[in-house]
Amino acid sequence: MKKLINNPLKVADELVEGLVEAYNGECRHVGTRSIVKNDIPDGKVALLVGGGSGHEPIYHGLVGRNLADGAACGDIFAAPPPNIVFEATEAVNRGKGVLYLYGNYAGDVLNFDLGAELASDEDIEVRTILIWDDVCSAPPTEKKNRRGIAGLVPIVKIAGAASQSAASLDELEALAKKAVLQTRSVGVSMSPGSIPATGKPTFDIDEDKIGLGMGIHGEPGVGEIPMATADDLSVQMLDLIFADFEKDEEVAALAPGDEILLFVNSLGATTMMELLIALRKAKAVLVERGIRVHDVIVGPLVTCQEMAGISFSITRLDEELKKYWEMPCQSVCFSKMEGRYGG
Amino acid sequence: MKKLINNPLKVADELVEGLVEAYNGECRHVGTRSIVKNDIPDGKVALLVGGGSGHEPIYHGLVGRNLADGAACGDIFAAPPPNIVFEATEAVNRGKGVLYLYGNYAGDVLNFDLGAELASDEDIEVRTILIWDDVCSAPPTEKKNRRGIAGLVPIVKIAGAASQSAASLDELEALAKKAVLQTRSVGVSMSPGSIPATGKPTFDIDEDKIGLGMGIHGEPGVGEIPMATADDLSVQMLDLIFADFEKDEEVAALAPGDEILLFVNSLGATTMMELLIALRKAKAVLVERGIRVHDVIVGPLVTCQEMAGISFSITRLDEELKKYWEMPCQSVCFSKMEGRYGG
Amino acid sequence: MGKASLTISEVRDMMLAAADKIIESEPILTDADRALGDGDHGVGMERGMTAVKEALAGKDFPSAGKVFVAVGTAMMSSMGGASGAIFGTLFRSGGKAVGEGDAFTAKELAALLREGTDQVMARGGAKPGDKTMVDALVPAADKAAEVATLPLDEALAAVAEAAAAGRDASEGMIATMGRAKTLGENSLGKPDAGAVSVSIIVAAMRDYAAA
Amino acid sequence: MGKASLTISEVRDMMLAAADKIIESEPILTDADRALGDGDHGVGMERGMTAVKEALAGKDFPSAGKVFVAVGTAMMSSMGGASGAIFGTLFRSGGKAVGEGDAFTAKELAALLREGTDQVMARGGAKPGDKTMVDALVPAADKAAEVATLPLDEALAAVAEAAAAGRDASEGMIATMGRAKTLGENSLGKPDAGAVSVSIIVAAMRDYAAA
Ligand SMILES: Nc1ncnc2c1ncn2[C@@H]1O[C@H](COP(=O)(O)OP(=O)(O)O)[C@@H](O)[C@H]1O
Ligand SMILES: Nc1ncnc2c1ncn2[C@@H]1O[C@H](COP(=O)(O)OP(=O)(O)O)[C@@H](O)[C@H]1O
Ligand SMILES: [Mg+2]
Ligand SMILES: [Mg+2]
Ligand SMILES: [Mg+2]
Ligand SMILES: [Mg+2]
Repeated sequence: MKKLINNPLKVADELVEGLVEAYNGECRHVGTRSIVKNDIPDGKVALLVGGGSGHEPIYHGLVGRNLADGAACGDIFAAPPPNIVFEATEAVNRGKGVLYLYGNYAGDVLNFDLGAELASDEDIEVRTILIWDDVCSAPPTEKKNRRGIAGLVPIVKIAGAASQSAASLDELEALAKKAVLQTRSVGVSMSPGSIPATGKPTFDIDEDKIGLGMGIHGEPGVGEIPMATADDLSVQMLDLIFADFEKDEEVAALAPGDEILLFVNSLGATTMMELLIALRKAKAVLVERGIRVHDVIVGPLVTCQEMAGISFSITRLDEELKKYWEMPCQSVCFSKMEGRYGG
Repeated sequence: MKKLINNPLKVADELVEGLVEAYNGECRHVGTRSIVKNDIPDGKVALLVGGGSGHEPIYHGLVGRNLADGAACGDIFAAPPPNIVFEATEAVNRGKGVLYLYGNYAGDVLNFDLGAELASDEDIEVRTILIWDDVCSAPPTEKKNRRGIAGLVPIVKIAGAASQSAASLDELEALAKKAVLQTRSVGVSMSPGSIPATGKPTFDIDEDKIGLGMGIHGEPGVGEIPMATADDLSVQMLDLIFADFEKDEEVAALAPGDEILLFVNSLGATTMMELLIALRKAKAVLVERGIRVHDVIVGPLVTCQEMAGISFSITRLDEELKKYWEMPCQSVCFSKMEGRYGG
Repeated sequence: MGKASLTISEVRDMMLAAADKIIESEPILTDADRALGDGDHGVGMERGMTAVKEALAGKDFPSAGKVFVAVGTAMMSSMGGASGAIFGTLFRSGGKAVGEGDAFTAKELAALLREGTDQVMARGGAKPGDKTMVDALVPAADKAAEVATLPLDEALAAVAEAAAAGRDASEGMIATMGRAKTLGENSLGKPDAGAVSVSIIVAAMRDYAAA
Repeated sequence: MGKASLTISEVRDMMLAAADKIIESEPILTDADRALGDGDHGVGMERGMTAVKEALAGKDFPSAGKVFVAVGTAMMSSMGGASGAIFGTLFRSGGKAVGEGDAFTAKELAALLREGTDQVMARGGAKPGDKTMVDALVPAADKAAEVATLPLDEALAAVAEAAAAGRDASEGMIATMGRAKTLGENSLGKPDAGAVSVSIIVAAMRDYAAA
């Protein structure tokens, strides 16, 4: 693995420094390794994201206009330590409290909770909404054991837009909770990423196998299946999402007429060409089922280095979520104009 | 190479179909393999891009609001045949003529020229501006031998914005020409992409070497150099760009106070992490030289399947180019709000 | 047992045989273009020749020339890339020069190659020595002019030899056109992919006429 | 020649030795976490122990307990990940329980491990049998309570043995916490990475006290 880096042990620090340069004045470096917007208005309910580095452009690439106010950045694949969470919390807080919105991983929960304790010592109110969109990581009755994967992109987009006008932390928390509840993802992987500091692959998989339901670090899901065509696999992935909406007693099944966002994500090395080929089939399946695809996101946004694989995420929209989706937004990796992408 | 595809010989057709689905109503499929916006106003000077597929999200992903009106899509790494160019030309034409804006490759020139002949049979006026930003492909005195690489992204962005209000084909042509004249790129590659139909790597390179100045298919540039750190390589790449502005008698040398766009591109497998680490150094070098980085683009936009490598592109801005840069735009791969990315 | 001249349907069958030969040779062409270009020539020629087969198989044509025009049109509109435009030009212009007769002799062969080659050079700007398919085409066209009065099978044998020699000569050239041009001296020692294609097509034509 | 008790600066040196041992063991820890987790445990521990060395080397501490608190703070604020929070909690809570004395005996060792382990379980929610470092910590803490009146070197020998046995026992467990939990039965047969780290640290403490 020839990587374009300097010191393998400094990649997380250097990439965040680079990210600040990419933001070119919109954001600044705070504390040990956080990135925070410069123009957070007084009295705004703040939105903080974060997690391990190495999954770029998330999580820290989702800071921006009508997006997150800041991100607490961990080292490669490691949750940010509590002090980093606290430094970011302090920097984004404008007196109305801070919503933590991040993927449900043991390390993140432990460290963000410790960070929140430090913040509460300084009288900063913090709430936490965990993202657990990966349907292959636990059954619907055990959502607290589910991982957060690519579904965080539409969720953060919507919460970021809502945070611009949220009257209170309660209001933003409720909205984020709703977006999480309506978002489900399935990922698959064909080959591993590597750990920059060691060059080692993050997992092993046979040449003729695909990990169905795999997490973004290579955590197992449904199991290994024989290598399949893009069409076959797209159908299988959507079936898992449909089945989950169906089984989950907290939400209605996906039904004809429902409006959704569809997000087709690359885990790294999988090309846009492949994403588009998978998207072609996914769209056909959704149309056939009478689901209305309100808008589409496609690209390598939630990655694990040069891991090959894709994920589908579906967020069911109501009028409120749609309103926030349609607001424009801008960050180094994810921007849109007012309205839908599609005409 | 495990690729998520269906029929290896149908990837170009299927990815364009997927792209149309990604545009979700904004664009439609035209003729054999073109994609065209639905809402091109009457009397608009049209902008057509195109080229071989396999480099997604370009070229066809740059169709969109305030961007290109359509794209003629070739098969993998192959210029679109004349009939496809013609079909796209006819579909975007609104009576004010069509500007072809594409990368300078023999195959593209031959086929777009043949397409233009077919268009002129139908009394459609066509002009062509070639993009030749790769400074490592020929000296400044032989620009007609230079390849077009990642610099096409800022150029198409700016031309697309200008095309919204261009009074005539002449006006748009002159503007695009200026954007081309002020844009220079250098690419490097660490490892090849593969041809989807054969699975073969597009070129070979030693494990401890980098191709300096390589084109987006692996065409040689300055030569192979030993694997280097991100910082070293970033300095070398920028030096080549600075030297080229200096040597080129058609443009002024880059001087303190000049305002530029900086685009850091991944050729595919190179991660956003690496792009950001390279960007960190590039920005430092530019600041040290007194160059004002007006805005930054970063991401995998001009790729060659899972090729590993990056490119830097610099576009020097004047007030006119800056005005068009700052307009919002939207496509499946490249969107921005009004103004700069950076605050 | 060779053929001194071909009927229209034999011309069609000869080009179908050439199409099969190229499709079979995809790996060779891929490797040639990998070495010096972007590696897509084999797949492109396969795509073009698959379109040629669709355009020719089971069809009747009013003249030998029209068969070649159909070959060129199929290649030009299906392949893309430099070689799609170049082979399209070769067979479309060459086919028009063959004229509306119903026999294909060494004279028509000479017309096909001369006009086709001239138009390729006009369109693409490549001269002999630039390490393109022109380096196989020009010797083939020259030889065809020389042998224009021989029986077709004998003429094609001589022309195929000239094309093969041109392909071999391209190994010693430095590329100045197309994607290989930036290789400079590194392009030495390998034949041009398009020249390989030309030599395969002409050899298949020879084999058809010889049988 | 073993040590029945340690001075404050010996405690510091013992933890520096443990830090070196972990840094040396990075590949082992990486492999353990690659098998069951996301493969970053080795690098994370290396980062944590590098911070520990910076925090301890050449520094004087007012008490043995404060050395452990400094170890925990360095790990917690440099590592991140599950193990940063867990090891941070272990040494910070455990260090506070060691108290402000200037001798570190088997009694202080028992307090360190008991309180540290309890707080780790409270913070992380893992119970014995969940295949986490708790499976090395609980037997180590239990054994330390049993041997709290022995000389420190002897006590550490027994505790290190218990930690190693706990690590080995984790091989037969099915992961229910952390990233390995989705492996289910596939997690059988391999030790938990955090348990490996715990056993390496305790073994290094034993070796220091034995010397
Ligand atoms: N200007 C030209 N004139 C004649 N032949 C050319 C020219 N440019 C390229 N070629 C031929 O095309 C071949 C490459 O074809 P192909 O790989 O299909 O197209 P591309 O270069 O677009 O990838 C070269 O080997 C060469 O023989
Ligand atoms: N809830 C928990 N309680 C105790 N230890 C835990 C818990 N979750 C994880 N661990 C320990 O952390 C180790 C993994 O650490 P590390 O790889 O550094 O963090 P991460 O899981 O965030 O990548 C596991 O092997 C396990 O021993
Ligand atoms: Mg981790
Ligand atoms: Mg090509
Ligand atoms: Mg080629
Ligand atoms: Mg881990």
